[in-house]
Formats: sequence, structure tokens, C-alpha cells
Amino acid sequence: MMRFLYMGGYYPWVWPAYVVTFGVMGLNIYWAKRLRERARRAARRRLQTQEEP
Amino acid sequence: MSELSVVPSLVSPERVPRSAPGAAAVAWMMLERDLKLAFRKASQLVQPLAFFAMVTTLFPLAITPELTRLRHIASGVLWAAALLSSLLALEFLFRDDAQDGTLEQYALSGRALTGLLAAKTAAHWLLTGLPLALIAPLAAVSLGVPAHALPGILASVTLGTVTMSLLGAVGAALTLGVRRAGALLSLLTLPLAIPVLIFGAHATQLAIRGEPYGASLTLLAALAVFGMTVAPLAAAAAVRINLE
Amino acid sequence: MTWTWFHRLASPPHLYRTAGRLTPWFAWPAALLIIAGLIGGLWLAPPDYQQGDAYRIMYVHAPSAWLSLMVYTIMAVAGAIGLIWRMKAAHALAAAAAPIGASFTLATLVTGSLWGKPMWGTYWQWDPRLTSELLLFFLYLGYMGLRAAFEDLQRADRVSAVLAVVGVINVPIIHYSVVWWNSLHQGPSVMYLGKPTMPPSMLVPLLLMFFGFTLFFGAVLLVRLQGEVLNRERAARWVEEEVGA
Amino acid sequence: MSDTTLNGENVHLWRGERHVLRGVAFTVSGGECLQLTGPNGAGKTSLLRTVCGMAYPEAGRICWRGRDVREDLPSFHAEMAYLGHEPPLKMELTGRENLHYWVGVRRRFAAAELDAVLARVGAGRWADRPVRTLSAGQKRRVALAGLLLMAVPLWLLDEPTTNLDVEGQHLVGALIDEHLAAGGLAMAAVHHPLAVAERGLRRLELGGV
Repeated sequence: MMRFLYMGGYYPWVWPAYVVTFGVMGLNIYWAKRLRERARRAARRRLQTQEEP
Repeated sequence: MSELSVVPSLVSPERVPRSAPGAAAVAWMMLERDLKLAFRKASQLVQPLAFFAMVTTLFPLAITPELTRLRHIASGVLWAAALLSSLLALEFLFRDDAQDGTLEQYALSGRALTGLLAAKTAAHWLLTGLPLALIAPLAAVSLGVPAHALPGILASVTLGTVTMSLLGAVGAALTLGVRRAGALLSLLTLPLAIPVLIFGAHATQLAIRGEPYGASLTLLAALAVFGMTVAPLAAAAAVRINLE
Repeated sequence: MTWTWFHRLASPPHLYRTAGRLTPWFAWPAALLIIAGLIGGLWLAPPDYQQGDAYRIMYVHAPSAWLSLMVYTIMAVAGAIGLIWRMKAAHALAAAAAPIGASFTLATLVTGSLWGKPMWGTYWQWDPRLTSELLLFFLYLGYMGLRAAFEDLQRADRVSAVLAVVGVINVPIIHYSVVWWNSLHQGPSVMYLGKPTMPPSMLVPLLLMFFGFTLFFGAVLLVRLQGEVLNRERAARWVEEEVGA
Repeated sequence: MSDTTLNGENVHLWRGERHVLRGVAFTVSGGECLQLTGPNGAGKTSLLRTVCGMAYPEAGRICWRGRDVREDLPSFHAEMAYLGHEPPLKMELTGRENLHYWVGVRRRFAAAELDAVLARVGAGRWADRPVRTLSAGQKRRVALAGLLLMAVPLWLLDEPTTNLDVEGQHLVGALIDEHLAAGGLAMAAVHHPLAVAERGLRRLELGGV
């Protein structure tokens, strides 16, 4: 296991690369859900203001 | 109806021989108009040139006054300065006309907006690109460039600024509806200008070394021709969207 | 008519619902493929005889680079469709795709320079691939900046579509001029991607990652697309059914 | 008798979040002037801009001579003139130069014709001064000269009497009357009723919501 993490001495570069990429993927998931949620909330608000008059 | 008689009747266009000027005449009229307007507020004309001269002065002051060393970076300095100066006046390429409503009248004139914008771009090049190309050899001399390189510099900057004006027209048209567009306009235009920079600086470098630079000039000319076919179309599309 | 499916799909309620339904069909296979690719690439594949274990960065770098280019192309095609047929759905797709593409372009740049440090001894080399990728990143920034500069969504959609089309025409010109520039200056030409003689134990995980990343993009795109479609919809009854006022 | 008819069918237009035009329909034929009224924000300008093709309606269509104008915008534009809120003039040019570059791209005209339209709108005396030095009403008159000079059947006018004195307002009315008498048609957004002969006048009230 230690040998695996050691990556033949390249661990200072290999692991950050993976962390960055998967960090970007995680952020993408988070941003996408946030965008959708905000759009839904905005749509609800719009519907409510339109019903009143 | 006496007054009306001076104006052609208009019930059906078939009865009135429509005396529309040809496309070339229209383009010429547009070019003449923009040149006339520019010369009536001439201070704007000088600014890009002064900026170019200023930027090329910064480098000797920042790096070294030794001409032998400046010569090595001369092509980069000239081209970076030329690209930046040609961006300066861009923001107002279409904006003035959009603000006073004249651009809208041209968009509604029934004439091809592509041709009108191409003429405006040509005027812009005559007013900024060409003067830049003419003073570039002077700036080159101040950077220690030998005299035999000057024709190459003149030719390459002339061709390069044509493409810059065309790219700039697209950028200006895209940002027409944006209030303070300066930084955005540069961000849009500069990445697209990289090929011009690469081929132009290379031609200049070869010219300074006294080697043949024809191939790079050809590539610059190809970029300009390509730009002439695509840029007015894109600019016309963007202007129409932004006028809506 | 062969076009009816196209118009049906492009109708906002249909698109919204289809996107919602399809998302898991992209997300789960993406997760599976990426996990399999990770096991294969990090664990099972042997070290490279030249680059040792550093080449394993390729398994995230190359698929990110692929996405960065593919997404820009998708944006341009969607933008062109949106301009020509005045199709809001296509613009929504382009709007949804841009930030994903930009983030993967950034990931490509970071992983590329992390790979560069052990290989070149420096984090940044003006290598043609990385330089083109950097310029592509600027194109993304310009696109998103232009989009953000307009308050009116429709105008933002159409203006940025023109930019994407102009940009995509220029991408190959920029790329080849950069390659040409690099060849003049005899930069390092260490090729680490697409080596012709890659053994299957190395190649298979790479392919898994390519498919996995592409599907991942699809899943995120669909979620964003739902949001963008809603933002472009005004008072339609279907919105009420979907979001429940 | 004449096929110069402009009609709109069920025109819907959105501006961002606002549903500005809700199923507007109208017909104007040669010799008629359609007067658009309504409170601010009722969509008068939006309707004019939709008719001239600058705004794209969400639904409905605009037909000129029975054909959807979207099929061939350039030839429709060649037959119409649009005057917006502000006179479309360059401040640095004289009135005469403005007309030359503005109308000149559409049609050739003789200097005598230019003089005649300038005299007609009462702009003869200051047509050679830079527009910058003119008053708002004088600029408006130069713009009206451009409208006459275009010699097109369809006029689309947005508040044509803005900044004009009483005499100028009567001039606009007279110009429209002459235009209608010659078989032309006009569509004008107005705040105050136009001084136009009742005969060809039609009204469209746009409701502000």
C-alpha cells in the first residue's frame, strides 16, 4: 500500500493531479445542482407573482 | 400638391425607377463618411499612434538602452505594441453610430449590412492600422533594427493590422450592447489575434536577421484574406443582434 | 417528417423532462467507468519504462483535454443551431456547457503542469499543447465574460453564439500556428499522449477514462440544462407542473 | 385598389421578463395612417420596432403586400422608413451631409431634390451648419427631410412631433396628409393626437399592463 501511494517517487505530482481533477468534477456537480435549484426557485417566484393580479 | 411634385411618387415601386446606387458606391460612401467624421475630431486619430510610440519607449527604459540587445527583442516589442494599440480605438468603431441611431438607419436601409460594416472596417484600418504600419519602421530604428529590415517590417505590420481591424470589428460588434466593453473587448480579440502575432513577429525577426521572410508574409496575407471573408459576416450578425 | 423528433425534443417541457430522466443514465455509467479506469490506471497498469509512474497523470489529463475541446465545439454547434433556427433549447445547451468546458480546461492546464515538473523540471513549458490549451482557456473566459455582460438572456445567448462560431473557426488556426511557432523554437517534443505502442494494460484504462469523462460531462450538462431551460421559460403552464408553485 | 397594405397578426413580443405585446393585430392600407396610443410602456415603440424587423416576435407575423416581411427583409426595408425617438444624425456633419450619407445609400437624388425637401420642412437656412449647433426642433426637421427624401411608401414614426413647436406639429400633420394623399401609409406612435385629416386616420390603443 505504501508503495502504491509512493508512486515510484512521483507522488508529489500524481496525487495533486488527481485531487485537482476530481475536485473540478465535484465542483461541477455542485454548481450544476445549485444552478438547477436556483432556477427552480426563481421559476416558483415568477409563477407566484404572476398569479396575484 | 405642388411641393410634393419634387418627391417621386411612391404608390408602387414599379412605377418609380428605383435609383439605388450600386454596392461599390455605397461602400465608398460609407468609407468617405467615416473618414470625414474621423478628421473632424482628429485628436482621436493620434492617440493610438502616441500609445504605440509610448509602449515602444517603455522597453529600452525598462530593459536596456543597448541597441545590440534591444534588437533581439525588437520584433516582440513591435508586435505586442501594435496589437495593443490597434485595440485602443476599437470600442468606438460602431458605438458612436449605434448611440446616435445612424447605425440603425443603415441596418434598416435595405442594403447589405455586411458591405457597410466592411467599409467601416476599412476606414478604421486606414485611420489606425495604416498609420501604425507607417510609424512601425521608425519605432524599429529606435530599437536598433538595421535599415535592411524596414521594408519587411512595413509589409508585415501592414498585413497584420488588416487582420487586427477585422478581428476588432467582430469584437466591437459583439460588445456593442455592453456598457463598458474595453477589457472584455481585449479579452475577446487578443486570443484570436495570436496567429497574427506569431506570423508577424516571425516575419519581423527574419527580416532583422536578413533572411527571406516571404513565407510568413504569405501566411499573414492568408489570414487577412480569410478575415475579410468571415469577419464582416460575423460582425453584421452581431450588430443586428445588438441593435434588437 | 424526420424533423419532428428534433422539434419535439427542443420544446422546453419535453427537453426539461427528458434531461431529468436521462441524467442517471449518464451519471451511473460515468461513475462506474471512472472507477474502473482509476483502478486500471493507478493500480493495474505497469509503470512506464521512461516516465515511471508519472505518466499516470495522463489518465486524468488526457480526458480533460479531450473534454475541453469537445465542449467548445459543442457550444459552437449549438450556438449555430440556435442562431439559424432561433432555437432557445440550443442556446440553453451552449450556456450549460460553457462553465463545464472552462473548468476542465483549467484542470488540463494544472495537471499538465504537474506532469511537466518531473518531466521537464519546470511547472510551465511553452509546449504547443499547453500553450494552445491556455489560449483555449482564454477563449472560454471571453465567452463567459461576454455572456455575463448582458442582462437580457436572449441577447446574451445570440451574441455569445456568434462568438463561439468565430472562436471554433479560429481554434485550429490558433493551434496550428502555435505548433508552427513551437517548431521554430525547437521546444521539447516529448510526446506522452497517443503513443502508438501503448500496451493494452495502459490503453484500456485510458479509454475507460475517456468514456467515463464524456458521460460525466453529459450528466452534468443535463442537470445544468434543466436549470438553463427553466431560466429561459416565462409563464408556461408546464413550469408549474414541474416545480410546483 | 392598391396592394400597399401592412398588417400584423397576433403579434406577441417579450422583452426579458415582460410580455410587452400580447396578440396585437392591425391593418393599414395605402392612404391610411395608424395612430398608436397608450400609456408609457404599453409597447408602442416595441410594436414599431417589431414591424420594421428590429425585434423578433415570439409569435405572430407582420405582412407587407401580403407577404411575411421576414421572408425578404432587405426589400421590405427598401420600401419603409423608420424614425425613432432621436433624429439619427451625426453631430459633426451638416444637415446636408447627414442626408447625403443617410439617404444616399438608399437612392440617388439630385441636389435640387435635396434643396426642395429641406425647404419643405423649413430647414433650408441652417442645412449647412453642423448639426451640433442646431436646436432639438431643428434637428427633428432635418430628420423629417430625410424621411421625405427616402421616398418610400411606408413610414414608421415614433413620436414624430417631439421637440417641435406648434407650427412644426402642423408641419408633421401636413407631411403625413400629403404622404397619404400620394398613396403612402404611415404608422405613428404618439402621445398627443396628430394634426392629421380625419379621413385616413385609424387608431390602435395599446393597453399597458
